[in-house]
Amino acid sequence: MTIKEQQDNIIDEFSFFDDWTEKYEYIIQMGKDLPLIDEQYKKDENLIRGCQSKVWLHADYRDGKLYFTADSDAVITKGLVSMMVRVLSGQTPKEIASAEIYFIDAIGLKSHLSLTRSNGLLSMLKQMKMYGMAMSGKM
Amino acid sequence: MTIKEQQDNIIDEFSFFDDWTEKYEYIIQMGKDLPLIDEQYKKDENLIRGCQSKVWLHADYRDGKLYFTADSDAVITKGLVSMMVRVLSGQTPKEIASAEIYFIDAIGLKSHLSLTRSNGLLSMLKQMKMYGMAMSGKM
Amino acid sequence: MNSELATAVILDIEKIRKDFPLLQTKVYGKPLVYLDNAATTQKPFMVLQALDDYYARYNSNVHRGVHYLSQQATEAYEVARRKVAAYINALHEHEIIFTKGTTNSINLVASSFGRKFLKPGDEVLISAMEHHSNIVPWQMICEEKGAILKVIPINDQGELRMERFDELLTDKVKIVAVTYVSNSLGTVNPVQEIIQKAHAAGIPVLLDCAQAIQHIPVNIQELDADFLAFSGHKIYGPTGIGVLYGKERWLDEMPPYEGGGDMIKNVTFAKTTYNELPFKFEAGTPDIAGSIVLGVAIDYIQKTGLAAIRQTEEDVLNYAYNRLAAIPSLRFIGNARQRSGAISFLVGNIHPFDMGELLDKQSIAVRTGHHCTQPVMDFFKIPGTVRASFAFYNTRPEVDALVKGIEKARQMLD
Amino acid sequence: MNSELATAVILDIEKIRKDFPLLQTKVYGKPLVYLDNAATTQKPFMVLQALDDYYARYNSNVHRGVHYLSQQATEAYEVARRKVAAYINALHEHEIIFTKGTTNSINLVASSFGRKFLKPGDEVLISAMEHHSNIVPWQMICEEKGAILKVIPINDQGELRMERFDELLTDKVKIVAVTYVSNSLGTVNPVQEIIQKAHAAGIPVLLDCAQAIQHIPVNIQELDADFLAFSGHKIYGPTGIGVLYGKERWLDEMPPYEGGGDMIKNVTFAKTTYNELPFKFEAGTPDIAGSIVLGVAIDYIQKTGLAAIRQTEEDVLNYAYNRLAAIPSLRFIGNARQRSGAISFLVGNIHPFDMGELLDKQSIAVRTGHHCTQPVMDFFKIPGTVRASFAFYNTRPEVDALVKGIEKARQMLD
Ligand SMILES: Cc1ncc(COP(=O)(O)O)c(C=O)c1O
Ligand SMILES: Cc1ncc(COP(=O)(O)O)c(C=O)c1O
Repeated sequence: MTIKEQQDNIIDEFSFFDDWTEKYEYIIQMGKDLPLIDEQYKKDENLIRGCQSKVWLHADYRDGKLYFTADSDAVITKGLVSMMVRVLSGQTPKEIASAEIYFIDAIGLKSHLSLTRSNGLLSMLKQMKMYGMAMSGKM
Repeated sequence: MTIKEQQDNIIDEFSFFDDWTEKYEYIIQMGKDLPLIDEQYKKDENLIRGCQSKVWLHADYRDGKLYFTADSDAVITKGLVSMMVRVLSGQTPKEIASAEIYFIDAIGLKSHLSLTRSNGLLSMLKQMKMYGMAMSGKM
Repeated sequence: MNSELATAVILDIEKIRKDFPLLQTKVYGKPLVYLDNAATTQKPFMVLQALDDYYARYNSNVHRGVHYLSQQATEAYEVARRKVAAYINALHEHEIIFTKGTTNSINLVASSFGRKFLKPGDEVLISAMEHHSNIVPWQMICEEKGAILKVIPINDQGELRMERFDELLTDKVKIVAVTYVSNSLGTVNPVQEIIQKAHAAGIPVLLDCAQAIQHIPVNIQELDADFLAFSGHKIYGPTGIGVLYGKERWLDEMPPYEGGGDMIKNVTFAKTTYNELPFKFEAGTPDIAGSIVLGVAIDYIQKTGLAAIRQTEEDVLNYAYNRLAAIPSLRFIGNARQRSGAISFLVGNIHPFDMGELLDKQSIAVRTGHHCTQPVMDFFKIPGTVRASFAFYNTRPEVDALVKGIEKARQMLD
Repeated sequence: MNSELATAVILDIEKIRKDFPLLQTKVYGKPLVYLDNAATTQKPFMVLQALDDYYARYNSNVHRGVHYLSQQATEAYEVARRKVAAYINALHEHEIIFTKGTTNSINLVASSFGRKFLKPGDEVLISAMEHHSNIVPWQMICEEKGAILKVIPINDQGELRMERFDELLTDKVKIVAVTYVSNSLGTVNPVQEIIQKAHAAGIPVLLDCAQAIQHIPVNIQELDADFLAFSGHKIYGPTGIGVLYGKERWLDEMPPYEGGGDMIKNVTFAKTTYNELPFKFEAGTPDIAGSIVLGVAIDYIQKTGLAAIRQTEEDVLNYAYNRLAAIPSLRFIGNARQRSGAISFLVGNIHPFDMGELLDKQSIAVRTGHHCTQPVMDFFKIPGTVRASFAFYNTRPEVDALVKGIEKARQMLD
């Protein structure tokens, strides 16, 4: 699936929710479901410090593709992080580097990618794109 | 004449003027009439530097009274300076130190004694009162 | 919390709320519950009107103008200074310096006092509950001057450990800089005692009043603090304006902070002489509108009555404290005997950011995070807190909404 | 004066004037003739409305808030930064720092750049026509660092002596700081040439654009200046807000100026790390309303068109110059070939203060005095000048009123 298809799927899933409660409960569930990152990678060098919540991000490069695992100390952020991983993980560096991420906005969580810098999600996206750029030799 | 009487006289004189032009022409005339200060006293130590115009002030103490001479480089200020000298010169230090100067305000030239500090008149008044205080041993 | 003011009348809050246009706002279709007053306060209509009035009727540059508008603006600007002086009962008007805000005021003192009085090995004494704005400026000047920053620790209640203060107050200390009220813990510090002890040792004290000036009567001559800083936007006035009060004797001795128009008497390339107070510390065109309108915000407070404001706030604060205390697994961060303005808490293992977001969705505005007091968070080993902070326009039903909102968020997150 | 813009259309001034509430004011019962625009400009209705709108609808502290209002305010604040960046065509948004005004911007650079790059014996090169705000900050840092302030002299026309500039531009010079347009003489300086020559020698240039930004299109990438400073209140925006543009590479290298909230990444008592640009230089709660509304003032200019504004101003300025030149015994102070905004003059032996006062009584607002450029007054050996300064809302009949007013004052004073 392309990055675009992944995002459109998520937007589809969210279109079934009637109110913010259901939407957030879903995100929270996603946040709780799985530890997204191997404990050994949950170290300071993988830490992306936002103003409010922490995000850990680990990248693996295999067969021309980037695979991400991640985690956060805030559960809503973690839910969003897991969606971000779902969208970008397993894509080529080039696609990641040039990806336009619109699903956060579309599902009504714009502030997480806005200038308020109140959590680590924006920084995480930047970091993912950095990996993408680095690996596709664009930097 | 007391300081109060001198001020009331000036206010009386000004009450005859119908418009600002006549009033200012009178002040300008007073400003032009006489060199108010002996050239030898027009030196830096007697200079009161306002933000806009300069004022020179010289004080003589004789027979328990203070006598002022003064000058300014701006003619309207000079007119006001000459009125200020008329009001305060020849009075006792004590009376000068405690004098309430209201005629400038009453004849509609309030800004010259206000916080705009745009000329030397306010500083001159302060300096005159300083002399008064110094001489009446109040300081 | 305090009860000394039991005599003052509680305000008619519904009437008061009509004075504040923003409080009528809806967020996500529901009435806004604004509990972020420690970050910034809302403005009464009088303040908006005064801003408009200034720009529509007498906007002009101050101090150097002979023309009518300039005189009007200058007069209004200096009247504002007098209002501030009267509000804190300063001895002299020229002890009031208009700045950009608390941060700017403290930087001015740290830089200017520090440059004049700090030598290598000297100490600056602050506390563990200071806002970054009362930490970083001192770190910067200490580093420059080779001086050392010392810190009065806090206890588990979030109170200053005064026995440690006594020990730290050696003759190496050149200035004490502490906050009157903590913005993240709500603690009211024993500033009277701090000032008395510091003065007994000949040491001046700066009070950060950013969270005090809108809640507690501050009489600077009684308190006898040497410097005092606050922000206009936290006291119902505009953003971009603040106040530094400094005792004449210190301000006279201190070198100017910034150079430019208005702060000089005479400029030549060979030698520049500085203007007298307060202008020596007000370089450049000041925030004329901001200063005038801060004066109007103070008028509003005076009209309403600070005693009544305080009583009203105590009432809602006590109510909030008691209702929050009843929420299972809620723990307060900061539990000082003397509290003002803010209540910080955490619920179970819920991340404050998650709580804040779910409260926001219920149109309740609280602040989450470290509140620019990271060392406090480090002390309590927490990532941040949820902070509800109150003004006299907050109501008991708003507290009820907060409690209900927390319960809902807890159910969703647990 | 300039004529390169002859293609732009002259604005319909009567229509424009309706946008400015203050221009409808009467002074002493007569319509105000406001010719003090170099001191501060009047504000269009849009600006007043945006101020009101901010405080009534979304006033909130920025950057750290999760709640709706805080996000709105933050968004609007950052949009304002983008508008400023676009207005001067900055490469990066984060090269725009919001300050209190030109004076504050220049002090920031003098202090922060100076602390990092100035050593004893180094030189700072300014000009003889600088505003005190571009003199005193450099005097202060030079004194602190043992550096030397050098001055490009002016000629009798009030123009920079560029041959002397070439000589003064030695490799001792660490920074050149000059004004684009002189506020007391109206001279437009050859800043392109200055920047090119300085850069050829590897020396950065600060441009004081306080009197340029509202009159002349400034494309920072073309000009290639390293720093640029201006004030909101001189460009139809509010008091208390200003801008510093700095090239990323310099801002990155410079230490922070003030410490406090928002400018840090991490604070412990042991070590504090600073935030990235632009926040590193924006300590404390910024002037949120001021910044947003400065953005709206820029919208107003963009909507009106800077080319049309300039053309309109040139027209009234030329007309004023010619009419004033015809007044017997009037002499211009500053007679540069390139002029913008202001005309300074003296009439016979009349003290400028006397002239200013009698013009004020005729409801004509001009500025008199040294205009914070004392060295210029010393050069011309005069106590000050009378300065009429123009905006695009000034009309030819206003110029006629000025000329008539001068004539009347001359008769009274002579
Ligand atoms: C050329 C110039 N530079 C600097 C300034 C200082 O601007 P502000 O007072 O807004 O800081 C002015 C304003 O008078 C100016 O004209
Ligand atoms: C205790 C305290 N000090 C200082 C500040 C800084 O104030 P400002 O950001 O208005 O400069 C604040 C504001 O959050 C505060 O609460």
